[in-house]
Amino acid sequence: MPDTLLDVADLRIHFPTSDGLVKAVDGISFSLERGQTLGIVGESGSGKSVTSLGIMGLHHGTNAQITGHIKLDGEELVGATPGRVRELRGSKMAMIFQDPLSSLHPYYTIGAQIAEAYLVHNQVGKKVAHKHAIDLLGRVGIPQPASRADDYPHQFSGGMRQRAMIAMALSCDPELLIADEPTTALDVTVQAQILDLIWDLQQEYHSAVIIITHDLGVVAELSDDILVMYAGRMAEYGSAEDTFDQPGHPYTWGLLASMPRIDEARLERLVPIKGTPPSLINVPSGCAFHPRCRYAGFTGGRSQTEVPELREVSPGHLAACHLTGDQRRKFRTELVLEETEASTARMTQGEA
Amino acid sequence: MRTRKTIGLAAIGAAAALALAACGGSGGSGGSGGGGGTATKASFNAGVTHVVNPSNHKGGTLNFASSSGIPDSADPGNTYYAQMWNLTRLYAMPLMTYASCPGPCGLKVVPDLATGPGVVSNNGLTWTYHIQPNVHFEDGTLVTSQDVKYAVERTFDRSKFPLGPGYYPSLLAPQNATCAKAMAAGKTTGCYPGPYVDRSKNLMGLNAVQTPNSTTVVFHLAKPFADFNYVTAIPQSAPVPPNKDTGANYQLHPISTGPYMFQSYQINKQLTMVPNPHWNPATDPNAKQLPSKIVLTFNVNPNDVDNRLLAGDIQVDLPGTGVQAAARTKILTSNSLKAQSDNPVSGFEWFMTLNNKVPPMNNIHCRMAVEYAANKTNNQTAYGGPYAGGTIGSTAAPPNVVGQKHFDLYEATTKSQGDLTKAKQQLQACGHPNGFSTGITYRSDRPKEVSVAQAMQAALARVGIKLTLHGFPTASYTSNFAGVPNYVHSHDLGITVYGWAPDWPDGYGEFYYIADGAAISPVGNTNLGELNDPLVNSLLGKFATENSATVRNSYTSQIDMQIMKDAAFLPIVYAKALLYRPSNLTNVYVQPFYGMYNYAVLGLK
Amino acid sequence: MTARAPAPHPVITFIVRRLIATVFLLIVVSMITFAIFFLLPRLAGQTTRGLASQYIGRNPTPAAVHAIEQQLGLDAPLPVQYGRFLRGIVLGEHFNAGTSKAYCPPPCFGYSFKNQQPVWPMMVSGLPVTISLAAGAAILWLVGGVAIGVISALRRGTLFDRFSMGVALAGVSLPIFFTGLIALELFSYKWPIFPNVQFVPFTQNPLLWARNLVLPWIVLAFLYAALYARLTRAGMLETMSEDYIRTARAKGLPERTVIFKHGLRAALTPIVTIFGMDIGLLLGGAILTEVTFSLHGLGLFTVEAIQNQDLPEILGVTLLAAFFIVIANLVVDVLYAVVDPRVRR
Amino acid sequence: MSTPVSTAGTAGAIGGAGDALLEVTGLTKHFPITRGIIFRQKVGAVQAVDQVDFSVAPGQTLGLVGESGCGKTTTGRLLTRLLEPTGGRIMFEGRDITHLSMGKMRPLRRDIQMIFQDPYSSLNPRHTVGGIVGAPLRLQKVKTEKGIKATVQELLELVGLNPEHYNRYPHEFSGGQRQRIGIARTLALRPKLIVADEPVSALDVSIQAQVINLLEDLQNELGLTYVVIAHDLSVVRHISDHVAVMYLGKIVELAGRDQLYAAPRHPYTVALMSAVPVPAPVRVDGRRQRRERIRLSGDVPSPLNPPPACRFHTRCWKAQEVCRTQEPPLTELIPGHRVACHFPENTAASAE
Repeated sequence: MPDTLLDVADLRIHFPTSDGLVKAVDGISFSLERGQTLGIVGESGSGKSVTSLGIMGLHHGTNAQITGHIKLDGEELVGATPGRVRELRGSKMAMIFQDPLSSLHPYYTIGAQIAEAYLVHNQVGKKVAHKHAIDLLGRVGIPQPASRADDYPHQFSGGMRQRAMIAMALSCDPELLIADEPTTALDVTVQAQILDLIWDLQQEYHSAVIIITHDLGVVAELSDDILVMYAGRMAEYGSAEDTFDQPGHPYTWGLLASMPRIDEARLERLVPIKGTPPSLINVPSGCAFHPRCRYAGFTGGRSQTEVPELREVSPGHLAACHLTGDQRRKFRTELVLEETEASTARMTQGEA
Repeated sequence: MRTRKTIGLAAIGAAAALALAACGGSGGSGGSGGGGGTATKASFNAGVTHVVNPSNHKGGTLNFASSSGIPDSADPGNTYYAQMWNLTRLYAMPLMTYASCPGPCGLKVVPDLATGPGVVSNNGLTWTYHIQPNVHFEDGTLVTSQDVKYAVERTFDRSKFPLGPGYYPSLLAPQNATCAKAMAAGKTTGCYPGPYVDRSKNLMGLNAVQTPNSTTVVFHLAKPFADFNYVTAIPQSAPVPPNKDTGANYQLHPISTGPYMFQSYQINKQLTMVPNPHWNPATDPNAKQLPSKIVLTFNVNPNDVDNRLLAGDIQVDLPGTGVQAAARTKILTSNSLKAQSDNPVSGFEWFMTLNNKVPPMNNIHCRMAVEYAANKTNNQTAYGGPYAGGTIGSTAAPPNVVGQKHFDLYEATTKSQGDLTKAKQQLQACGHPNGFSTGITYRSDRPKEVSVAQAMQAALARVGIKLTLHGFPTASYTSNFAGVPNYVHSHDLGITVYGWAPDWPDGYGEFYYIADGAAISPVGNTNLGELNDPLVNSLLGKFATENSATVRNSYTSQIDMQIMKDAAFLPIVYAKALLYRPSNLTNVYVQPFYGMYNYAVLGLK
Repeated sequence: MTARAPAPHPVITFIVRRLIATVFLLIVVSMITFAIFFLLPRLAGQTTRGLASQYIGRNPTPAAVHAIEQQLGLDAPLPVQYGRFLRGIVLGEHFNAGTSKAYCPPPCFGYSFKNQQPVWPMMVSGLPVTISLAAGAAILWLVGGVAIGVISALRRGTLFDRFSMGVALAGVSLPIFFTGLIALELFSYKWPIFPNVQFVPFTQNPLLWARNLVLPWIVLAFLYAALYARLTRAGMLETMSEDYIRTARAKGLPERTVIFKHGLRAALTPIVTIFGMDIGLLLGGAILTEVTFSLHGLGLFTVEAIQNQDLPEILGVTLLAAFFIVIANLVVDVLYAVVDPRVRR
Repeated sequence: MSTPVSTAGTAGAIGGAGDALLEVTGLTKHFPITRGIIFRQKVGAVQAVDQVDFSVAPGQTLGLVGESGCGKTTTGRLLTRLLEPTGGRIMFEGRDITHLSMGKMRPLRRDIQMIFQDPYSSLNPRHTVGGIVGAPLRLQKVKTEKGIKATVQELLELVGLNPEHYNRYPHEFSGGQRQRIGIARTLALRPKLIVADEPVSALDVSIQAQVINLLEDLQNELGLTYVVIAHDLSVVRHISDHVAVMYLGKIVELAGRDQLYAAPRHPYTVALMSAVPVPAPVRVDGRRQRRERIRLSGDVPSPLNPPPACRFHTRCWKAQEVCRTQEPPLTELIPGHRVACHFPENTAASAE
């Protein structure tokens, strides 16, 4: 593994509350090389955002209990002083957020907010910082950056705001860029522009990118590797190709089957996952997914309450599921057939 | 016109103890503020009968405070409050004034600016006063009879000076025939309009007052009026120099003839007085010039007034209506504090009128039923009990009216809870054996009157009389409701809660406006029970020409008795107030006519 | 996206429009007030005669009532009276019949029935007291309240937070006449640290001015500081959970910068609004404080006016209060536009 | 699948107005913009919806799709008469309801109902589920055979909620369940037409599928007619029989679902579809590749001052002079497929 930038091992982030211990992140491990993109996929409450904030050290000041390891370029961040993490934040690692409007301060100009990020990590004057900000705005594709730098966030359109956020994140040439649902609040055509921008900038800076999203389409377009999270745990981790072509976890199957798709006419009837995501205070015993899994009975002889370990389903492709390889192949085939049947059934009904 | 209105009241005075003391004590020695009265050491009610801490020590700042502003005006020509009549003696010398002495002696009028009482001639139509020739204004100018005439002229301008009494325009001879005719019709066409309008036109002046020389003032009356010395004892007769008169703004700096003069005055905030260098003690035996400064602070939080009083920061509570409940408890429960307090009769009487015109109360037996059924103890409690409220009353006049005698026709003091048996007998006689319904009016912004109305409602219910409560705001009580007979009749308002203090302490001053049939008027009525008893009317008429004190006193008690026989009044209390006198205050005593400490003679240790 | 409007500058347009609206608003307020005090009594059956006789000593003779009616112009139709009132504000007004007139110079807010004085100078003389009281208290409560609120928000759940919020609750709940009397009893009588609370003009003796106002300031400020502490705390808690605070932290800004530059700045915006409103509405608090401490400002003036049912005084003080409220609102709106760029349009 | 339905409202309406449950002609909504110091003058108008024609046959679903600001939500509010149209005509069951007064509209509110996007904010947190779902019945004073409670419980069962939960409060439910509550409330009055504004966009992927299936099942069971407003082209594809694509207040393309997705004609539709990320990674030699897509530049212009003639010409790669001067009418290029473009795409290819 050459050039590993980020190495996360057995990361756990727990929050004690009056209702009980919330295990928002419970044993996450992955690594990321420079120039590579990791997509983290999951539904709300799966712990994907908590993970990213944990890497950025943004749980400081809350009652979060963080264990495990986060090594950024070999430097351990878990247990590092808040001051040190703050120095790295914004310079070596940067982050952009879902809603660019609420993520920008409404009272300061775009230029000032970008310059501020540059000033805090570099010994330069305000003028230099402002010029740098204009420069960055130009780089992320804002027309007339010199005058737009003096605008306030509300004077920007949604796409431009996200560009400005990206410019801010890039102000100190970070080696790691975390994008948390960067396009969820945007229209499709604008989303395409932003995804292109992130792609281009990654090529240019050779930085490592973590993209966090619930949209399987977005991760498929951008990611080299994909990590599927469920209830704070890893469900599946592997290359994008493996994950989409031979998904190893019934949860991933469910996600793919329940998604309406624009490119395929085959899914006339969606196959939803039954039930709802679990509360993190009361995570189901054993495999957290088992109440919603139609194959929950097949534990390969293991106890119902045993938490399935991450196992290789193919080289470099991990899934946390009790199913054996054969069972997996069999059920997957059945599922695809069922989807087709469901479609057919509906068509028949519709004509009747 | 009479009465000083409202709470400020507190007039007269002598306590019950006083009434026992024989009249005519030290007689003529009106000037003896400090020396004349008997001195005594501090004890409860000592100030009612004696001068406490007599002293002629000069210096110090005398501090007054009031929880409101000056209730009407600091202009002696435009004030109707006892506290102001008392206070103005510090800067104004009317022709006559009340003798500065405690006890019954203080109910006498004595010459002040005048050299003697008015001399009557021309069948009682002409009153002549001579004024002291060597009294000066604060600027050194000599006071002349012209200045007195001018002061009287001012009172004719009712739009500038609406607040003072209106005796001169109604008693003095009309300016001319047109005016005489107009006055008969209740109008003022052709009458003297006051100096401001008049002097700008033709300088004709007020014909009814003549000044044959600089020390003589002659008043020509329309009809004889034997009480005229009392009228000239009202501060309105204090001289005003015409060239210093600033109309409505004169209140900001009245030109002093008394021991003190205004240094600064901000309405509703503060008044500071300093010694008048041109005042001569020899010409003004009724006042003293002891403190080197007098400061009056207005609109002080009522509880704060008491706190400051007890702490010695201030010496006098200007209105003289007594301390608040909190301080009252403190004083009455401490022997040392109680010894520094007095509980005089204020001169006010609180009562209810029982209407003579509203059925079935037009039947005397129904009125008597109310008299008997009322619970006088509860009524007294409604007014604050024996110390803050007063003594239960049984007569129409309070004890500090000269000539008043004690009697009790309806067992007010003997069966103070009420006599239900007799009440029922009267109801029987009235033809309503099971009771009747009527309304009671009171001032809804006065908690005491609200309480007494409720007490009456409960008391009368015991004999089946149903009272409905009708509260009205003080400001429009007589102008729009209780004082408008048409309104009273159409709303069946048989009982009216009211109070009265006379403009001077005799039967005429006490009764004319509240009991004479001639005083009933369609708006702003003060004879609220609409009593029109020929005997009462004729006795009141005789006051005008009767000069014998003995006869006048007998009129007073006869009228009082007749009113009560008519069951026209239901007395509540002879009002009392608990006054506190700080130990460093000298020459302190209750001036009986004002019912509060005499402000003209106070000094500091 | 803002419409980049052509001239005039939007903020100026905004201010001009608000100023014009303010004038209209004041006229409407004056009409309503005028109607309440002069029209309603008539509708309720009060006669002009009855009204006039309230301003005379007892037992008014018809002649005296008539004289008052004429002096005050009560016999004229109401619109005429209102017109006179407005004209008086601009041009001044002559009162009284005959040639010797009481002149009430502009701005003439009427002529007090009871005190026989023009209303305006009497109100003006109370202004320094009320302004001194308000200004001192405002500074005290703003600084104190915001500071406590910020600390409470940042140390949520600590002893300090619970204690100060408990005190704040008490402050919001306790009426001024209660806290005021307690303060007087304790610090003016029992331990005379601040004896003899009396107003001394600032120009006369600044030290005494401040010393004598300390108790009223504290009492008045206590009420508001409590409110502001709670507001600031709530505002800070809300702001500190905003996305842009997370962004600021993600930039690597020091925590102090995050709190003060990004957090407090935004949390203060609603405080500024409320502060402006409170300044305008302060007369209410000033009344209680001035009554409690016997300070002769506008508050006591108002009480006196109401006690005497002196309509011109009540009308004048109502208008003045409305004026302050409207002006305060205007200032707040302008401030808001300065503080929050989103409002500038 | 389904039989073709009438697609456009005007002269070309297939089958005549009598067949359509809802028919909209020339529907227009302008929001005035005022300016001025004292007297506010109207200086312009946001042309939120401009001359929109369509119709929906009973039992069918029309999808309205477009980016933010295209006027789709305004159109929905006009249909339910939450907004007063500036111009045009709305016919419901052959009756002109364009300018019906509130009072006359009231009985029609039973027939036309709306589902909102945010299941959190559209339910009153202080009312029980029973109260919320039963409210329309009480408001409209509907007589129910078995009483309101039984009716409400039936409705809850119909949308897949436990009828026992009648007395619970909204906060006790998950997002998907809340949207079901919203749907149950909508169904209480047995409406004929439901306008659903972004019914699933606030929901997690796995829950989206459940709600989409529910909507489809209810349509089959109760014969409902839907107008579904959504920005997600995949969702619209799944749920609609016909799809109208809107851009800056205008319908630019209107066709049967399969026709449209198979061969979009308007360049904007083409760009929109190509911008949607597809959950199928593109790999060449094991390295991720950027998917080919049409990249639109810039933002959507302001509806306050829309470009003249063809509103899309400022961003269209095919735009020529005529596009700037002449507005292309919405014409039926092939039966059942209307496009407003001078230079439509996919013309040579046959549509299926």
